Amino acid sequence: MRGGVGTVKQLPDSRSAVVTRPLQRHAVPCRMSAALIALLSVSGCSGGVLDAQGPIGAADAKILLNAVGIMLVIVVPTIIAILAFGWWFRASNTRARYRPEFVYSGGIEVVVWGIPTLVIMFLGGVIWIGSHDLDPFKPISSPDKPTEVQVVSLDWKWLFIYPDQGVASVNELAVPAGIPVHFSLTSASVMNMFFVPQLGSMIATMNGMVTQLHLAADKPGEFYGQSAQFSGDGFSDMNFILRAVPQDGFAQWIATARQSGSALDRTSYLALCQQSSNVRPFTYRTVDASLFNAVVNQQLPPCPGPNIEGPGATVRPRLER
Amino acid sequence: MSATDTSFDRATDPYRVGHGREWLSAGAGRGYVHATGHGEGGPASKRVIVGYGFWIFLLSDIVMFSAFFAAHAVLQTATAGGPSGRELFNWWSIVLQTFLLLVSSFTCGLSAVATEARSQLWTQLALLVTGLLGVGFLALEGRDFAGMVLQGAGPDRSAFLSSLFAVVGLHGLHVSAGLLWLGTMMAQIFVKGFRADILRRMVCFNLFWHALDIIWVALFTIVYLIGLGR
Amino acid sequence: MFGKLTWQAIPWDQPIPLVAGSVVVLIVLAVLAWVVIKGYLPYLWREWITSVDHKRIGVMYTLLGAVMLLRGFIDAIMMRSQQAAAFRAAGYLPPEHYDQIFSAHGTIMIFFAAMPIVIGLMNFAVPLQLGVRDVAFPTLNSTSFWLTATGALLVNISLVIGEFARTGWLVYPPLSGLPYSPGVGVDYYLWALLISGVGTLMTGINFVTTILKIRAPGMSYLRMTIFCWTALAANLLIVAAFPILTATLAMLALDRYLDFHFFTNEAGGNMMMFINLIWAWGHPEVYILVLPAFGIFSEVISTFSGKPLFNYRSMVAATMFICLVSYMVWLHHFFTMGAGGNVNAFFGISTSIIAVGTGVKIYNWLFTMYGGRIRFATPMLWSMGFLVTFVIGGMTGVLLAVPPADFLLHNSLFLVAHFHNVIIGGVLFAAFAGITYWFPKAFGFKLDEGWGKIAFWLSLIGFYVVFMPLYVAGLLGMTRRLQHYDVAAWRPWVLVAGIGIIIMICAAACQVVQFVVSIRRRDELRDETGDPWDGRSLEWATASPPPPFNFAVLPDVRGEEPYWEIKRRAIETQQLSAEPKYEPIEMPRNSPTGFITAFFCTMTGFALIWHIWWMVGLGIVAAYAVFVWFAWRDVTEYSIPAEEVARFDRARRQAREQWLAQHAGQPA
Amino acid sequence: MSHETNARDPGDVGPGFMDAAELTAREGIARYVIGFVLACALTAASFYVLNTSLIWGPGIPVALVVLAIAQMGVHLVFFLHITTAPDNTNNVLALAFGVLIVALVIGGSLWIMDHLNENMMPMHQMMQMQR
Ligand code: HEA
Ligand code: HEA
Ligand code: CUA
Ligand SMILES: [Cu+2]
Repeated sequence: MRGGVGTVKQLPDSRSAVVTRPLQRHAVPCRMSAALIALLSVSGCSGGVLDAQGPIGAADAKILLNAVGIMLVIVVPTIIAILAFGWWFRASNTRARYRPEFVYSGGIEVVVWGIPTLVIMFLGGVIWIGSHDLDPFKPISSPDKPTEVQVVSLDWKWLFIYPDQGVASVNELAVPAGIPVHFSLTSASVMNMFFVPQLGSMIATMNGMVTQLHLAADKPGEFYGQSAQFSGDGFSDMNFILRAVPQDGFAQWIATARQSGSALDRTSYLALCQQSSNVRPFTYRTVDASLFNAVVNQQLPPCPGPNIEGPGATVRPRLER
Repeated sequence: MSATDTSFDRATDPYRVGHGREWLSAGAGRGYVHATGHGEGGPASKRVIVGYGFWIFLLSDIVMFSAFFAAHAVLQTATAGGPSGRELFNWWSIVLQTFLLLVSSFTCGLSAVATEARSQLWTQLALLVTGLLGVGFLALEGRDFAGMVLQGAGPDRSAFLSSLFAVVGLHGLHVSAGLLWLGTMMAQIFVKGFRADILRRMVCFNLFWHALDIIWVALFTIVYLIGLGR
Repeated sequence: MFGKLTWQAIPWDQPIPLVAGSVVVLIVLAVLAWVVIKGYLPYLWREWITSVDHKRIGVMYTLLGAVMLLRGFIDAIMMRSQQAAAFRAAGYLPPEHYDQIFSAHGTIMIFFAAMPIVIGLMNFAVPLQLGVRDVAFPTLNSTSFWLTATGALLVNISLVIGEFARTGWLVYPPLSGLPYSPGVGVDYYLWALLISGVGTLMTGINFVTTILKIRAPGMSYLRMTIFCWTALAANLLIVAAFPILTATLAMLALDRYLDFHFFTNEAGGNMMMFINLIWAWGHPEVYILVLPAFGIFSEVISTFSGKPLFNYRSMVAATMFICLVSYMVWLHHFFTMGAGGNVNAFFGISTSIIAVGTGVKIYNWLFTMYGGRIRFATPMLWSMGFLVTFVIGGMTGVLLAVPPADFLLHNSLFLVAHFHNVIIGGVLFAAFAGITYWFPKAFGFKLDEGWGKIAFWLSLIGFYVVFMPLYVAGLLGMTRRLQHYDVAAWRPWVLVAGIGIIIMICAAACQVVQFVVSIRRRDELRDETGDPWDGRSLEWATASPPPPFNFAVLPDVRGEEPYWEIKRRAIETQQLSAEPKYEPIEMPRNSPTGFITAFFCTMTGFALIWHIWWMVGLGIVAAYAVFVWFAWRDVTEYSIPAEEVARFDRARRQAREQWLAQHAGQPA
Repeated sequence: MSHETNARDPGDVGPGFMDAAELTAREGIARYVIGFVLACALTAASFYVLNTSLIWGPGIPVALVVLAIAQMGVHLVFFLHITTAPDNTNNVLALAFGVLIVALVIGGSLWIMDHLNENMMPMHQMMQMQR
């Protein structure tokens, strides 16, 4: 499966191979599914989940496209048949034979139970293998030692801690390209979902618990990341930039971070904890090594909610960036 | 639509299914001669309808309990540093509560026998005993709860205790509702006698009370006994 | 005295809800005043509010659903226009308001629009199709309705007094817990759903009992219409699922009110348990909605194709198959929470298996049309639109059931597009099909076909224009519930969806016009025969609108399509069956129990939301008093004399004689 | 439609109808007594099992669950008059449906929550990270 790394480049081709073939075979106009396919291809190259930039995302996307492909093989003819039967057997068509006694056919019964079953058997296999192979908790096998990142979702911003480097950042995440990243994730308040669409699989963050996620970026680039689980009024601004940088660039980024910003200890964490949105990215020079575990084990209490009773806890959105 | 041409259905029935019952000649709604309890013989009698409807209600109630049981099972170990079941449960109190409820289920059954025999005196007596046993049960349960809260082991102490108070409390709430109902039934039997609609309600009440005991069996096993063993 | 309720609770500073709310309040007051002035109040009270007639209750349910549909639609318009405006901008709805809108939209649409319409249609049609006089528990039925109305009322009160939940339609903790949602919004949600949930549960019990125990003589299981089968399946699901909803919400309420710790961050609470339980209800819920929809389409497609339903037995099997399997798939809503390979795989596979049962249904409808003589009346158009649309939505559903794909698409607009695809294409289209199909039965005149067809085409096109772009936006990574965004790639798609909503507004307007026009032209559209569509099942065997007792004599069922056979035989023999011997009929009396119970429940619910404890106590005591008072009644039924029955039935038979004369010598 | 009668329908009984078996009062009482005795015995057994050392420790909860199921069965048969007779099919089917749902909800939830909790255990995680 991890051979997925190598196949990233071919993705656009393999997609069209899978998806467009049924379309060509049935040149009959079929508005809806043609539209769907067109939409699929448009989104392949513009920063979405089909424009995968890492092995996990590529494998996810490939499974997605395979599944759509196999289903279209049976769904497109079905749609065509619906429209065709409806048209041909309209009451005004005198050439159509009226067969009110045609109400049972064992053969058709077998076929209509059988074909969907076969499709689902194939899909079921893919689901079984895919769920295990692409389980977010499963490490990416790679000769390189993965970069460790601890993620804390706060109201409403992301805190990223680099335990091995001893720095931290908010709403900005730099990782070396080509090397797997191991995320350990938790939440300081409500549930969130860590998601970088172009790198693949998302995973929940929850207070008092640790989830894990393994991702990698194939090559340098900037990727949009966000929370995919609604978390309150400031949710819309709970996004960040994931910067995949060359290895030396990463070292440099760390070095810069070490020189600027303040220190992240328990006091400054409690300040960060307060609800705020529209937080511009910044870094912390040093970080309390036990901070993440303290959050997870709830030695640091969950971050507070709004302090005003009743309606009116207002959050102003970020307007421009 | 004469009843004699039974060959008719086979000829007109395009699917050739749903046959094989010869009660067809039954008349409009009342002729369940060979009805099988599935209702094909026309509408069932009101008695059956009411009993069955209440049965479905009880099943839904049990499903509701199952959600609380599931929550309790998941949160059983989430004591958050607070006391666990072993430290809190009073073995004798549970034995006594179980016994009270079981006897009340029995006397409730006796009331059904008495009702069947149309004996006002014995019915009322059996119901009264049932009610008193129920009150005793609630009193014991209330005492246990109060004791725990005073010890600082109330439902706000830990998730485990929340789930404990919730399941047990929910059962207690059911018993309380049952007692209100029981009182109402006693009054109704007294005033109105063994009328058909009152009898139907008695069947439902019996079902309810026995179901409470069934739930209690699950409760003392899962919550108390297994909790004590933990 | 009034708990947390103060003048501040009314959002004086937020013009939009205030104005919208005031307009609604004014409209309601105006309607009330009109009713009172015209002297309709006693009529309404006697004939509708206290009615225990399943047909009346069905109509009231549907009406409630339609009104709430309009409310939900307005929310939808606001959301789509906000998103169209809010690219690198604030839009016109601040987050704290926008968040209430989507939460209210989801809640209202599912609980107070779709459910009431579906239940309303079941109420109206099931007893008629079973060939009986009423449901098992008529007074309970009325209570169910009024409790549902209570829930709807509470949600709508939140518009002007206080606020609604800002958490999404399934109030996930800890966000919905007291620390993060200190306002009354979540409390409105909780009590509205707890109260209406009890009503729905009672409906479920009522209908399971009705379908299993009260059927016309000879109506064996395998002779019931598919609509009755799907109603049975849906109500079994209600009985099995709604208690879980009640339990889960009760736990959350305990957390919020009594400092319990089921789902809190502190003291060992486990919020994952909420998500688990709520979906154990939530997934069956979507099939509760869609199964009766399937039933409606089965009736419509068979009627308008002029054929019995193809592979009826297979259809029954598929229905029960979906009913069972839908209880084993709920984890697919939280694949991304991290349960691991085995669990995800199991639930992924069990989910996709549902596609088999659904596929069978699709093909059976397809082959019902095959060899048919299809009349494209409005209900049939909705059904065709459904077939095409639902297949696409189902496919994207199966896609989401593949965990690795869901890891990319969960909570994206792709998901939003999926479920609107199946809900609008499935449930909403069914609602419109069912309403147009049974309207003449309920009111004695058809709906205007012209406006109906325009409404259909606009809805269909509008749907595709709104939601196909959202699929793309989802694939581009756009997540749901965004009040504003700043990713340029999403923008064109959001704008197209914004255009689509304009088409939908036109569609909705046409729906309304359809009703107005039809009511004004009702004399032209009148149907005397009781069988305007050349129907096949028993509801068409009685007059339109049916008398309170539905059938003068319970029909004697001899096959799967009882009415079709009666008709055929009548045409063959050129005469109606012999006049039966009429007997007096006992019917349940009307009762205000439901309305009064609901009144006190509204009071209690409102008091609980605002912590007005004395009112809570008062409400509960009063409710108990009503209960005892109801139990004490001695006379619960009234008798309709045989002459009355005969008079009615002879009139109907006369209309049928005329019809027969027109069809003289014509093959069936 | 069906009158306020107390007549028996041949072939159809609701749950809890004790007249279905056509018992005399004496037989009826006997039946409740048998049920009561059985239930008492099973309850006693449960409480005994909890404190006995005869049974292998981890097996005790299993024994308790089995005893509870047995006792519920006793209640159903002797107190609720549920039988397998054909006239009872609908009642039993409904019961079976309910039991299935309860099993799915409790079993499913436990299975899911177990895996989730296992995957997210902080301690486990900490140990991994200290390596
Ligand atoms: C039954 C369910 C249902 C229905 C019918 C709809 C219908 C619609 N929904 Fe909704 N929707 C939900 C259930 C539903 N929705 C849910 C559960 C959510 C999630 C909420 C959350 O995030 O928590 C959601 C969320 C949701 C979002 C938020 C997406 C996001 O998170 O970013 C949006 C945004 O546009 C949206 C749009 C629409 C639109 C445009 C329609 C339109 O199609 C509406 C069309 C309706 C009509 C055209 C009816 C008009 C006709 C009449 C009123 C006539 C009256 C009728 C008679 C007289 C008979 N929906
Ligand atoms: C009426 C409502 C309805 C219906 C019928 C469905 C039907 C289906 N749904 Fe949907 N679903 C919702 C309402 C509905 N859903 C809602 C409201 C949500 C989101 C709630 C929220 O988060 O707010 C949701 C979310 C949802 C998710 C969660 C996604 C996520 O949160 O990440 C999933 C995942 O598996 C899913 C799957 C399915 C499947 C497999 C079906 C299947 O039943 C579809 C079966 C139909 C077909 C497949 C088409 C016809 C079949 C054929 C033509 C045969 C051949 C086809 C094949 C062999 C593929 N749905
Ligand atoms: Cu939610 Cu771990
Ligand atoms: Cu689902």
